[in-house]
Amino acid sequence: MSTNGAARGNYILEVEDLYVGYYRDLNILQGVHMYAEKGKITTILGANGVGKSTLLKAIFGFLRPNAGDIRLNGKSILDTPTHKRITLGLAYIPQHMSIFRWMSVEENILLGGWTFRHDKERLRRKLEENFERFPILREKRKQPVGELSGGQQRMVELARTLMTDPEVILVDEPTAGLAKLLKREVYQMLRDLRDNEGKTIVLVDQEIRHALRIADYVYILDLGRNKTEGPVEEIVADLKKAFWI
Amino acid sequence: MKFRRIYILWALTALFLVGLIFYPRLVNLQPYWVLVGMTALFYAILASSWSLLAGYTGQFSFAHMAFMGLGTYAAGILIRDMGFAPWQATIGGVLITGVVGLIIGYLCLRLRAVYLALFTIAFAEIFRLVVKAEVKFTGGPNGLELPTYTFPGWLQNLLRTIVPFWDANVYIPAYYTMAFLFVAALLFMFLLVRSRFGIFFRAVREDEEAAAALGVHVVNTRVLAFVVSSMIAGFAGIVFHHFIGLIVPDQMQIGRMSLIIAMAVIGGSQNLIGAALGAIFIHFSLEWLQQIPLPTAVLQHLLFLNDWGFSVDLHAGVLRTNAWRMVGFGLLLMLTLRFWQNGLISPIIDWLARREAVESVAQRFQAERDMDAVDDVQAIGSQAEAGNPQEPTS
Amino acid sequence: MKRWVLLLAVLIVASLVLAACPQPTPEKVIETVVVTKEVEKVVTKEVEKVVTKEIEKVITKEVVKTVEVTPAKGKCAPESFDQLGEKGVIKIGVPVPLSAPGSVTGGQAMQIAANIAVNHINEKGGIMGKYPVDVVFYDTSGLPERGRAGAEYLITQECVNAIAGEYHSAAGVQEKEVAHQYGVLAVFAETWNDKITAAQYPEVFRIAPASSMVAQADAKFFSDLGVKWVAIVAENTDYGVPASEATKERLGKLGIESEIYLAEQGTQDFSALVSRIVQDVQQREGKKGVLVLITGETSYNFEEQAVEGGLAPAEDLIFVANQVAANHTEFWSNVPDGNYMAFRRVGVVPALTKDNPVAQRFIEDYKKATKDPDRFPESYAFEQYDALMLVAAAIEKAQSLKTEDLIAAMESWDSRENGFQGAQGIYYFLYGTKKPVPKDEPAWMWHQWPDPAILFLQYWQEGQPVDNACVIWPENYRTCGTDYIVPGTEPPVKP
Amino acid sequence: MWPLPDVLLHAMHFHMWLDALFKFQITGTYIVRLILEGLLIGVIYALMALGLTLIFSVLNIVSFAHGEFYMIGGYVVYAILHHYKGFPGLLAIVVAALVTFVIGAVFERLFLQPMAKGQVERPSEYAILITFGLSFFLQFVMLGIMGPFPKKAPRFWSFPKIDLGFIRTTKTTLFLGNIPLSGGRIFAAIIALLALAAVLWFMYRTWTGWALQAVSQDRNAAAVVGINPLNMNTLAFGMGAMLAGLAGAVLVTVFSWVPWVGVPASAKSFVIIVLGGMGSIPGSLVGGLILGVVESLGTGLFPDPARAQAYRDVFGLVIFALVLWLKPTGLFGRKL
Repeated sequence: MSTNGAARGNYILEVEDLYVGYYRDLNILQGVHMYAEKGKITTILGANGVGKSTLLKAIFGFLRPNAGDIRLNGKSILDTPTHKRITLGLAYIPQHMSIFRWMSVEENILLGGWTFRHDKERLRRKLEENFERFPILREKRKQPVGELSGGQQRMVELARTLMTDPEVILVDEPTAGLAKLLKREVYQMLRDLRDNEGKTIVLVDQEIRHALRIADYVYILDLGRNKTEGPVEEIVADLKKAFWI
Repeated sequence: MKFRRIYILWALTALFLVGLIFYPRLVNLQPYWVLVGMTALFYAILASSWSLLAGYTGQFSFAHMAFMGLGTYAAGILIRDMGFAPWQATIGGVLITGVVGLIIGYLCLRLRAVYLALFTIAFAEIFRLVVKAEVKFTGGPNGLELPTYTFPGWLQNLLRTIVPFWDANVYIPAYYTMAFLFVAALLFMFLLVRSRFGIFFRAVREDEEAAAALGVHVVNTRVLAFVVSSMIAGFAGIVFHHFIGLIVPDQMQIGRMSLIIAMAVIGGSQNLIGAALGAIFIHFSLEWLQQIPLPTAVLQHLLFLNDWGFSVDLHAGVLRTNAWRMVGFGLLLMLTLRFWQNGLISPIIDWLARREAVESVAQRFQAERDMDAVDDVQAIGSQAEAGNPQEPTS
Repeated sequence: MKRWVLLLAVLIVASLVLAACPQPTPEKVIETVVVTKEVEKVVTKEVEKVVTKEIEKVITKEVVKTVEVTPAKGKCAPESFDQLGEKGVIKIGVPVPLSAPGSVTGGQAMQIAANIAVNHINEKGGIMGKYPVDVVFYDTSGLPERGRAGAEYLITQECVNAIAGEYHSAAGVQEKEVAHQYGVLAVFAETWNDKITAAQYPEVFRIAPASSMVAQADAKFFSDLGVKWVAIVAENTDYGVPASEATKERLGKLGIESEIYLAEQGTQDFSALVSRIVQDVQQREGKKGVLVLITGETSYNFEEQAVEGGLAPAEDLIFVANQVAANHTEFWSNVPDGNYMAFRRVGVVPALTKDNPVAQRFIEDYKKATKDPDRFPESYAFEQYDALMLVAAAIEKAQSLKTEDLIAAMESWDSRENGFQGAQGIYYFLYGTKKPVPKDEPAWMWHQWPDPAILFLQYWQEGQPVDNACVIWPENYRTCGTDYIVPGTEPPVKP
Repeated sequence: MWPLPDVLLHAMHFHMWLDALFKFQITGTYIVRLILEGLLIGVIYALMALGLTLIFSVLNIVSFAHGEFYMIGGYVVYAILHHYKGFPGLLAIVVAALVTFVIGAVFERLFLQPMAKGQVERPSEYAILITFGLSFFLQFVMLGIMGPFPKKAPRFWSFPKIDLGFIRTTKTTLFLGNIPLSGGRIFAAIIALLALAAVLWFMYRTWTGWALQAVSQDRNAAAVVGINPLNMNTLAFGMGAMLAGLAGAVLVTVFSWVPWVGVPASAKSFVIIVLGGMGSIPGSLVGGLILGVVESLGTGLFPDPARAQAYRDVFGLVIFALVLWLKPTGLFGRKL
């Protein structure tokens, strides 16, 4: 267990000694730390209910920590309200599909640019970028999102998230409830984001195989505390030892 | 022997019962105040039976007054058209209320809290309008007359010996009948919520599916609460209006219903006794607050408001507060809801009645519920402001 | 389980305490009662001579009566002027509706009128020059239960010597019972229900018309104008339903067909009802009539929507608006196209108050009090004022505060010549305790003022003040030379 | 023996129903007239219900105080026109809309925001009771301020004289053939249509409208894209109140105004939103028109004339109860 991971290099998102809970005396996370390196996929693994999602919610501001610090680019963001955090270059894709079912694809994606809605030029440019990234969405731009398939809905969600050009994307179990074929597609999208656009991704997942395949650095949580961490190769080696995979 | 808070509660209960019994004496047998007391008890029964429905099972019925009227009209029509004696009609009226309550209860089963509120408003209004329109059958807006009860001779004599001032004025028998009904109804509801059913009620309210999984028959439990509380309302209405002699459809207006709700909420809708005490408190306050004596200097200043289009109603050094007293209660209702959700009276009762073991279980239960609540999508969305740390809500 | 035992114990103890509570000591009252005059006939038979000797003997018996002395406050009104206390204030109770569901409009107008009456009485120092009057209002909300409570409160708490007022029959019917029970004089101002006086309680008087009287007048009006069919639009209240039925019945007796249309009180939208009436009207032959028995502003709503919906007054359609049409400022701002509407007015019209100084003074003060120079007092305001003036006059006449004396004083006004001059006219009561209602008169004539003016007026110009409107019926009050101003024409001047 | 048949006869009045049925002739013009009248008033109902729909879809609560905003809107116009003679009527309507917006928004901030922040136990029950309390409070405040006398604002608009044969007007009435339509209502309906169009444009064509839609469809996701849901709550409640106030403001010249005028109005709004499907904008439009027509036809065709108008409100409420019971999602389900 290494507590001075801060020495490792160029960190964009730093979480230190975090205590978070839904109830004042009952902390789900008890002194968790997490550091995400720029341009890398940092994956957080752990069993059900150890607080992985809680960590992401805390980072994005849905929950306020009782203690600890969260820094983005070296600055604490604890006092920034949730809906302002997106302007700091942070983005969040929740576990449940978070799209606007009755609005069209185009409107959904445009809403991603809510924070710079008065900048018509930039909106148009980003929309165009997204349609190039996901050509299928251009075809269905006028359709209500509710009518699309699950994978396409994730695509819309991702496109919307990318409107703001976030530096860090927090992704919470992106493939929960998706068909097997689609899962591969989604992970490919995440990989592309890192490789082609240099995004920093914090990925929380249950799908260990897929997640490890694209991860760069791995944290494993156990009951609200850090258990192990390390570059993906080390972790895979450890896991192989432990589980014979 | 160690002093326990519960003793205070018992002392207060005894004091209240003694006060209830001696009330006509306390007000010097003045017919007006005896009548006010009787009416207060009537509202207390309605408020506490409404709290059985709303506070215990979470069904917000706005048709409580309508059920009260339904029973009374049924009894009145049984007497008028079928030649029933008043006491027979009372039983008949209560049974009819029960049957209609059963039907409405079943119809409303699948409805969420808001839809149920809307449905019961619709039912209450339809019933009131129909009663008003069917002049030939119900007497329409003129109301339906009901004969007063006559006690059998032996009972009359017995009551006379127990209550020496039985014949002092016509409202004394009415008051004691109502008081008896009040105690009986509260006792009955109290026993009901302390029994197995009480736990069912709460379970259904907190989480229907979980309750069903535990083997609670959700349908029957909800309907039972609906029927019981409607029947109690009907019973109270029948008895009260037999003594008053007349029921008019305006008695069932939504405005009257909102008064009952205000009474229950300010007293504490989670607690039968709290709701009843709230009703008594509010009814007496409303009577007292009809006019407020103010210093003449203040009154003179108030009169200037009339030039600005206000209607300040003054007479002989007294401010008439017909509208403004209700404004006060409306404000009290909203503040109570916002800051003391359990009402103003019931927390005191709870504090007195609470024992250590119960307390910790309740707290843990609360904690678990709060966690669930936060996972809820809505709660998450609303955390967006992230201004405040999650406050414990207990 | 223990707590239930405790609770039961508490209950038992409480009832025992109650049973043992200081019972009112039965007082032994020794009364000397003259039971009878026993006449003892002693017949002595003497030879050839019968002598009858009557001996009168007064037998005195001691009767021990157990009188329950309870501290109950019954009627507590002072029975004589000495009991009035230092200030010598005579209290009169005024039950009026001041909150929903009662007609607050009526209640407040009556409150204003009552205050004016008090000022007028107290200006000269009060009754008999030294006993000022104070009125005690009670808000009855127009509900029977509140009416009952109100009468109880006024009689037993405020110790009023009389009750004068009330707007709603529903409450009034209950109040009359309480007044009778305690034996307190009650003068009802605006309760039309026949039952109020039909019960024939000695304490109860009424200066408003009984609804049967109004219905009779309506029917006569239509019959005199040769109408063949009448649409009666009534509000669904304790006033509208019986009134519409009574009118229908009386119209039937005069050979006129009619149809009742009830509307929920406070209805705003009458469009469908208007269409329906238009449809019915078009199917009838001959002269038609529309009678509006909706009170208050709701009637303006109906009247305006009727005109807009094509149910306007015409040569063969006589449109009788509700009596609130007499408040011409409100009428014209709400029903701008209501010219040629007729309306019934119970109570006086301005033209009839010109020679009456009492009325003039009241009208002036009423306009001042309502801060509305155009507001002619409504009939209930007149009645409330007069009810209080009547009570005051009765006390003055009786020189006593005893109810029996007051009733006697009221009944002493027994004919028009021998009546009491009020703002509305001369008050008198034909039948009462001394002169029972004859068989051929309806029971409600008991203590009933027999001639409240029931007039029919008609506007003919838009924005016309009510003072200019023509009285078209009955003939003896007529101010223009016609019984109906055909729409589009000017009325001929009265010859 | 119990006189049971008597009771039944009493209850049903069969003879009266049958009598009336045979006496009454129904013509085509009559039906058309009833339907037109129903549509006219239905547009205004729709405006009122649209506000309730908006509140429901964004805040997920039913406001029981909706009718009171309607009442306040009317009173504001009345007070302005009464105190400042010659004040332009349309401007008064705008002021009324602003006033109701502010009252609604302030109430939302003070009493509903704690609920959205999760500081309140049992939020759904709290929402019912707190809005009910608000309705109680506002009614009596206005009773205290305005007094109980009915008020009616003067009409500030009249028809130009037109005569085109089929269409002709008098000062107050528009005649289509021989069907008269009330001028005041036509004016109110035109304003209502303009307001409806404005709201639709706002909801579907502006960023704030999209944000409102977004919050109503997924609060969580709205927060993720940077929309502050709490502000949207306030805006939605304020707008909902404003729409009700607007309906009141245009109707105060048609109907007379008392402090409890909002009670039937809110009952009608409930009927409409349940009929159209809770939270559906097209649903509330269609629901409003349906309710208007049903009430009109019901009153016009009810067999017994004496009770036709008395039952007017019942027709809507019966539909309401049936829809709630049989198809709680309404005609349009949930779609904004």
